[in-house]
Amino acid sequence: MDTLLQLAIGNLLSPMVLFFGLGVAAGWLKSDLAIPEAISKGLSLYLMLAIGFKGGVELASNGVAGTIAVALVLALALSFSLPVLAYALLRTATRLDVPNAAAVAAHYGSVSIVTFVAATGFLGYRAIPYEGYVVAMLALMETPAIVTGLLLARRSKPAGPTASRSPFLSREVAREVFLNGGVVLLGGSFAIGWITGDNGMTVMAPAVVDPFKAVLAVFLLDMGLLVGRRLHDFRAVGWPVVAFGIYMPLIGGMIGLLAAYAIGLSLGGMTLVAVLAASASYIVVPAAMRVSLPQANPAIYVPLSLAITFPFNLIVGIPLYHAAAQWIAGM
Amino acid sequence: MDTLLQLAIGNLLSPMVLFFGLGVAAGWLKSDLAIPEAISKGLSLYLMLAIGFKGGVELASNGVAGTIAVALVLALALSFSLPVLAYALLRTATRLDVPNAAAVAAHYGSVSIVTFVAATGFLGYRAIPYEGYVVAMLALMETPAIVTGLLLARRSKPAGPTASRSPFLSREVAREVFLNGGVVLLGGSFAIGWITGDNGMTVMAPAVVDPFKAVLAVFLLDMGLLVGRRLHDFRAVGWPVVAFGIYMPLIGGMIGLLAAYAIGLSLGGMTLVAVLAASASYIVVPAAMRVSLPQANPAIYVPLSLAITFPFNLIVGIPLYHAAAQWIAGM
Amino acid sequence: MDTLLQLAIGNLLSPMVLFFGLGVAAGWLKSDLAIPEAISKGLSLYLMLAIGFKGGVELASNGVAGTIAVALVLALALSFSLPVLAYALLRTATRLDVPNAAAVAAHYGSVSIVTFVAATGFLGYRAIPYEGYVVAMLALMETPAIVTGLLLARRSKPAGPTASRSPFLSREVAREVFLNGGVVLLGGSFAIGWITGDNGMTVMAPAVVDPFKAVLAVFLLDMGLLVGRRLHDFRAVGWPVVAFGIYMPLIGGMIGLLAAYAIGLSLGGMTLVAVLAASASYIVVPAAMRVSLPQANPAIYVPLSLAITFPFNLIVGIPLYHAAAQWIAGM
Amino acid sequence: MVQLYRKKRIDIVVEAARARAIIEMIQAVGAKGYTIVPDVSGRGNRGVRDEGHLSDVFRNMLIIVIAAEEIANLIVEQSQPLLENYAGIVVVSDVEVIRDEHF
Amino acid sequence: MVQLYRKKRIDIVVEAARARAIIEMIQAVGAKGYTIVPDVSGRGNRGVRDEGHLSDVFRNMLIIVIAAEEIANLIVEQSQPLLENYAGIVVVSDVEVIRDEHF
Amino acid sequence: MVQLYRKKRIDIVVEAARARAIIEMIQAVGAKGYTIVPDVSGRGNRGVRDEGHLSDVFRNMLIIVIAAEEIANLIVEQSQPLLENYAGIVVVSDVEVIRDEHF
Ligand SMILES: Nc1ncnc2c1ncn2[C@@H]1O[C@H](COP(=O)(O)O)[C@@H](O)[C@H]1O
Ligand SMILES: Nc1ncnc2c1ncn2[C@@H]1O[C@H](COP(=O)(O)O)[C@@H](O)[C@H]1O
Ligand SMILES: Nc1ncnc2c1ncn2[C@@H]1O[C@H](COP(=O)(O)O)[C@@H](O)[C@H]1O
Ligand code: NA
Ligand code: NA
Ligand code: NA
Repeated sequence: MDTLLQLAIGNLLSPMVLFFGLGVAAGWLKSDLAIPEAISKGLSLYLMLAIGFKGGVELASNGVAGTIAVALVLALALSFSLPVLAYALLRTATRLDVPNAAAVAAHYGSVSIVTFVAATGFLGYRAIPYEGYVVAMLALMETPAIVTGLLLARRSKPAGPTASRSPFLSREVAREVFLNGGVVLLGGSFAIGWITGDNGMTVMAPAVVDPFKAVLAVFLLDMGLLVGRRLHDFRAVGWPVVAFGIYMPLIGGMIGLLAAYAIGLSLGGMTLVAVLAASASYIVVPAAMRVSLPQANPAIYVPLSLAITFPFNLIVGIPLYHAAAQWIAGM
Repeated sequence: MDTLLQLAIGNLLSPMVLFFGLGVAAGWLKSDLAIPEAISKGLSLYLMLAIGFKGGVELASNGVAGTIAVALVLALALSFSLPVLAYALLRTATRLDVPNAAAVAAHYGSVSIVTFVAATGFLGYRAIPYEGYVVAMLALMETPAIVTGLLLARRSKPAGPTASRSPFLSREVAREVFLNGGVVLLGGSFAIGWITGDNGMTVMAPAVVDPFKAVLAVFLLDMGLLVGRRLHDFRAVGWPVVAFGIYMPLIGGMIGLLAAYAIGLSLGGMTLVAVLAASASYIVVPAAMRVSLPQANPAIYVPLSLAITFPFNLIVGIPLYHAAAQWIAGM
Repeated sequence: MDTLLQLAIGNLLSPMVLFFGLGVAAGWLKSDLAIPEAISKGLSLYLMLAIGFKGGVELASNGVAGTIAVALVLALALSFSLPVLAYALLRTATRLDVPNAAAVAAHYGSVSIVTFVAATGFLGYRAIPYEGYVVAMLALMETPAIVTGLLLARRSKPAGPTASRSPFLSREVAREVFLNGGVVLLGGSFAIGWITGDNGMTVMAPAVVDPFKAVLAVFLLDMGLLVGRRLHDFRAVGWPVVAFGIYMPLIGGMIGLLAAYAIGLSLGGMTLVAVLAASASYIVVPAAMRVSLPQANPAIYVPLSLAITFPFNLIVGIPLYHAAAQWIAGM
Repeated sequence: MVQLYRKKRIDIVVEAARARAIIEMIQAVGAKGYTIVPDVSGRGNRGVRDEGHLSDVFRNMLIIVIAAEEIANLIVEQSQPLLENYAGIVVVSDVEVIRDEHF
Repeated sequence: MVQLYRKKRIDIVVEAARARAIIEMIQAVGAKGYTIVPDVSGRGNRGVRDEGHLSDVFRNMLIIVIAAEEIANLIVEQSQPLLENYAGIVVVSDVEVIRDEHF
Repeated sequence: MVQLYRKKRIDIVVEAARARAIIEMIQAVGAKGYTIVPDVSGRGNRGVRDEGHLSDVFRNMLIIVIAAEEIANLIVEQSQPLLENYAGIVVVSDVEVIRDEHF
């Protein structure tokens, strides 16, 4: 069992985190280093396809245990309920109004795929296995939080005649929730991995396994550039909200950890579920909120989940949740 | 020798076809899953470069047999003549007017590179070898059909004074025919593979061999998205024309198969020539037709070759032509 | 020891140079073959990241010799001083006015990363090792020449009242010089390679080592397309300037070679430093010149370094400098 | 000389998240066509909008409509409630076109 | 104040396959320049045109020309036969520019 | 009917290397916003400009500003020295907008 310090240093000195740091520095200093948007989107699709496919193959080769149904229900429960906690904290500890608090809350019930992928990289580096179906949990956790967020937002009085126009879950948002590109690709690749199993893996491995960590490192460079450019948006967000972006993942992570422990996941699985609960969406939920909760300000929720919670989880959170999982598992 | 059923199921459960199906489903359900256009073009350039290079290296290591010249003449003959048959069928069995029938016919004399590549993937999965120079046949078959299509279109009376303006083969179309990007890349990579042989392969293999099938699977996901979004265009096309999109590949495939058998190709080679004859272009020929036969409606020929013939060949055609090739070879 | 002829032929028949030739031919013939810009930029970022990372790992495993500081000083000295020589030649042998001569001169003090990478491919093909820190020299040589170029341009009288507005090194140019994306990525990857060493290499190798040469070949195809399309810009440049685009790399290459020999670099290192001194920038310096020396005509300096010096170095220069290095090393 | 007909041109710059609603409105009021420049950045009351990366949340679109005056008026009017809470501007100008029946 | 000169602005939205012919015509009638927005989508008489993928068959381009009135008239006239069988619109408006001789 | 206010629209096509300076000027003279079409090609006095690849040296941008007349005049005037030695044109036209205070 590694000490927390060893874990932290090992994480800090991995190419993944270093490339992220390079990106942050370059973005912060306004270097003109930029990865073309198409490449960046392509890399992110690659990560979803690869992580989904590998999860499916893993599930196929290890068989479906009884735990899986429980785990999937847990995932849904976490995504639906975490925003309630987040909302309560935000309304208590910050000055955000109802729509903004609801919108931010929705982000923290959902997940960040890249944080998850970075955590699998962290585990892979240490040869720690995890249950393949955790990937299915990831897919399931992406969107339920959006529904909770919108329900929470209803608490504000609809202002004026236009409010009546937008139904609770418009067709557009429903599509965002159920047919979101990320969810479809992740879930679909998972299913294909499950169906084709090891035969499929023979075909896909040279692309989805071998270069996976290196692609992740390059993607993190790009994430770093984005984060670095948004670091100055901090001030607009306000310190109480920034603080929320740090303690909410800690709280969420611990809840996820205990829940995962309760249903009997392995060390790797516990770490990953903690990461899922701790991480916040910065692609899917912002898009859904912009369409269905336009009163909420994207200049608050995007920098918060992208420029604060994401780096925090990547650098501090992952080794921390893992150390906590080791500690619980070792009890 | 596999039974047709085994072949069909094996094909259906390959990652390639499953990713294609995922794409079709996502596109049909209007998911916002989308692969950036630049990535999609990049993947298609990759497939052409890889298939061309591998064909050239194969030719270099197996030497130039006497058959090759015969095979190349056969390729030209097929591409020039198949549109005549297609045109006759269309004018008999559908209500398409002269320019539209001629435009559609041109597509079926030309080829679909992705269908060809998928067929090589199908063969590779079963470790069935094929003659390297079939790739040269592919390159040669892309464009002659355009010339035949334009000749067939001349049968319609030029209407009005503007008709006289467009010469038969304008400079623009001639360039499309002879210097089309796909043809140049395919032919050029083939030549480079031939020249550099096994030395070249050592350099290129980690990119063009190892991840090839996985890249193909991702590309087919993208093709599926396109097809899924175009599935509703069916109705505009009309059922007699849709039917043509199914029986024409069967007829073309059988002609290709017999011709390949006649010149003595191997089992793999026969399958691939059948696929070439059966498949229809959906990139090169549409672009050429739009420039030189503007009276023909792209909303007919693009969905027909892309949303009907392409999936039919991918899912049903390839295993079917292969089974037929086995049957003929076994006689 | 290979003869010059063998080296030249081996270089000519490598997939890298052949794909470049294919691109030149296709571009020159106005084929519509085109690699999407995002892919092209992505490939170039890949090459910088890979070459930087590998250089850093190499340095980590071989340790820091005393030579390294000397080498870095040499790099700076070459980049600062070569433009002075280039400027003198241009003002003597061509009709370029002060700003144009200064702008062109700046390009030849800087370097072409792709030429450098092609040279490492050339050495790799022959299993000739080189010092990892040559990559750091590359990074250091990119931008000092810009400063010299701007100083040389000061020799022309500022014309009119607007001239006073642009300070010598504007904030924009300073950022271009010090925080240029290429420099940051190259230097950053170098540092990450150095820090993570062999552990890092295990993670990154499947992406940055295995497919490296193949990616380079594809990138050279794209470079060829650009060059081919610009070949006709020759005439606008004028023959005396075109001649400069050939003899300046020969002169620079020899200076680089002797300097590298003087500080005791290996055969591979000497070849690479010669290539650095011989090559001319066609991305970083043009962008900087356009901002800070707008009187100079980009239709002169871009085709000169891109369409003349770059192909010359790629095809003739690299084997030539290597042969010369062998000769000197063998003395 | 070709006969020209007077029409209105409406340029709408709007954040991507709202573009679909605007386009549906344009069609609903009877405009016969529109053109979209899919990827523009900009600055307005709501600050800089140019973060194309990651999501469309900070991206604008430019929608151009040529229409008869009555339809143009409808578009202008109905765009107002749709733009509440969203970044966007609406600009009207006079243009001439050739085929009257086409617009 | 800077002196302004009246010119015509012509916006042509046309399918990509026809753009080359239109641009050749613009130069042939003597316009001194043009600007191209390479990738626009849209809807008109010929239905939705926005399938950028795969081929340019369903893609539009926007071509902008600033020219003196006589040249603008020529462009409008000569664009008509060129647009037969192709998706495309031509829109004319009044603009002012600074350097007269430049256009 | 919605009340419309007369403004000026300024279209500036300029090489990418100069866009930053132009935008800084636009803000300095007090325009409340602008829109950028980031990637246009074209032809003018300085020849064809469409080599997007490799560097921005041969790429244009289109900048659109809606502003009150006085500010528009300032933009036109101050654009002139900034465009010396650079490829670029400035085009002014009349437009109408809804919210007066917004521009
Ligand atoms: N004065 C203006 N001129 C041109 N474009 C503008 C102007 N004001 C706003 N815009 C565009 O409209 C978008 C939304 O503006 P706003 O709602 O004011 O934030 C901005 O991001 C710009 O792209
Ligand atoms: N009324 C309109 N307003 C703006 N753009 C239009 C309009 N009608 C057509 N267009 C554009 O012109 C293209 C061709 O139109 P059409 O020839 O009518 O199909 C369409 O795809 C649109 O991009
Ligand atoms: N007459 C014109 N109409 C439309 N755009 C033009 C015109 N003249 C120039 N441009 C655009 O402005 C850019 C710079 O023009 P110039 O400074 O004349 O080279 C060109 O590359 C075109 O994009
Ligand atoms: Na979460
Ligand atoms: Na065919
Ligand atoms: Na140099």
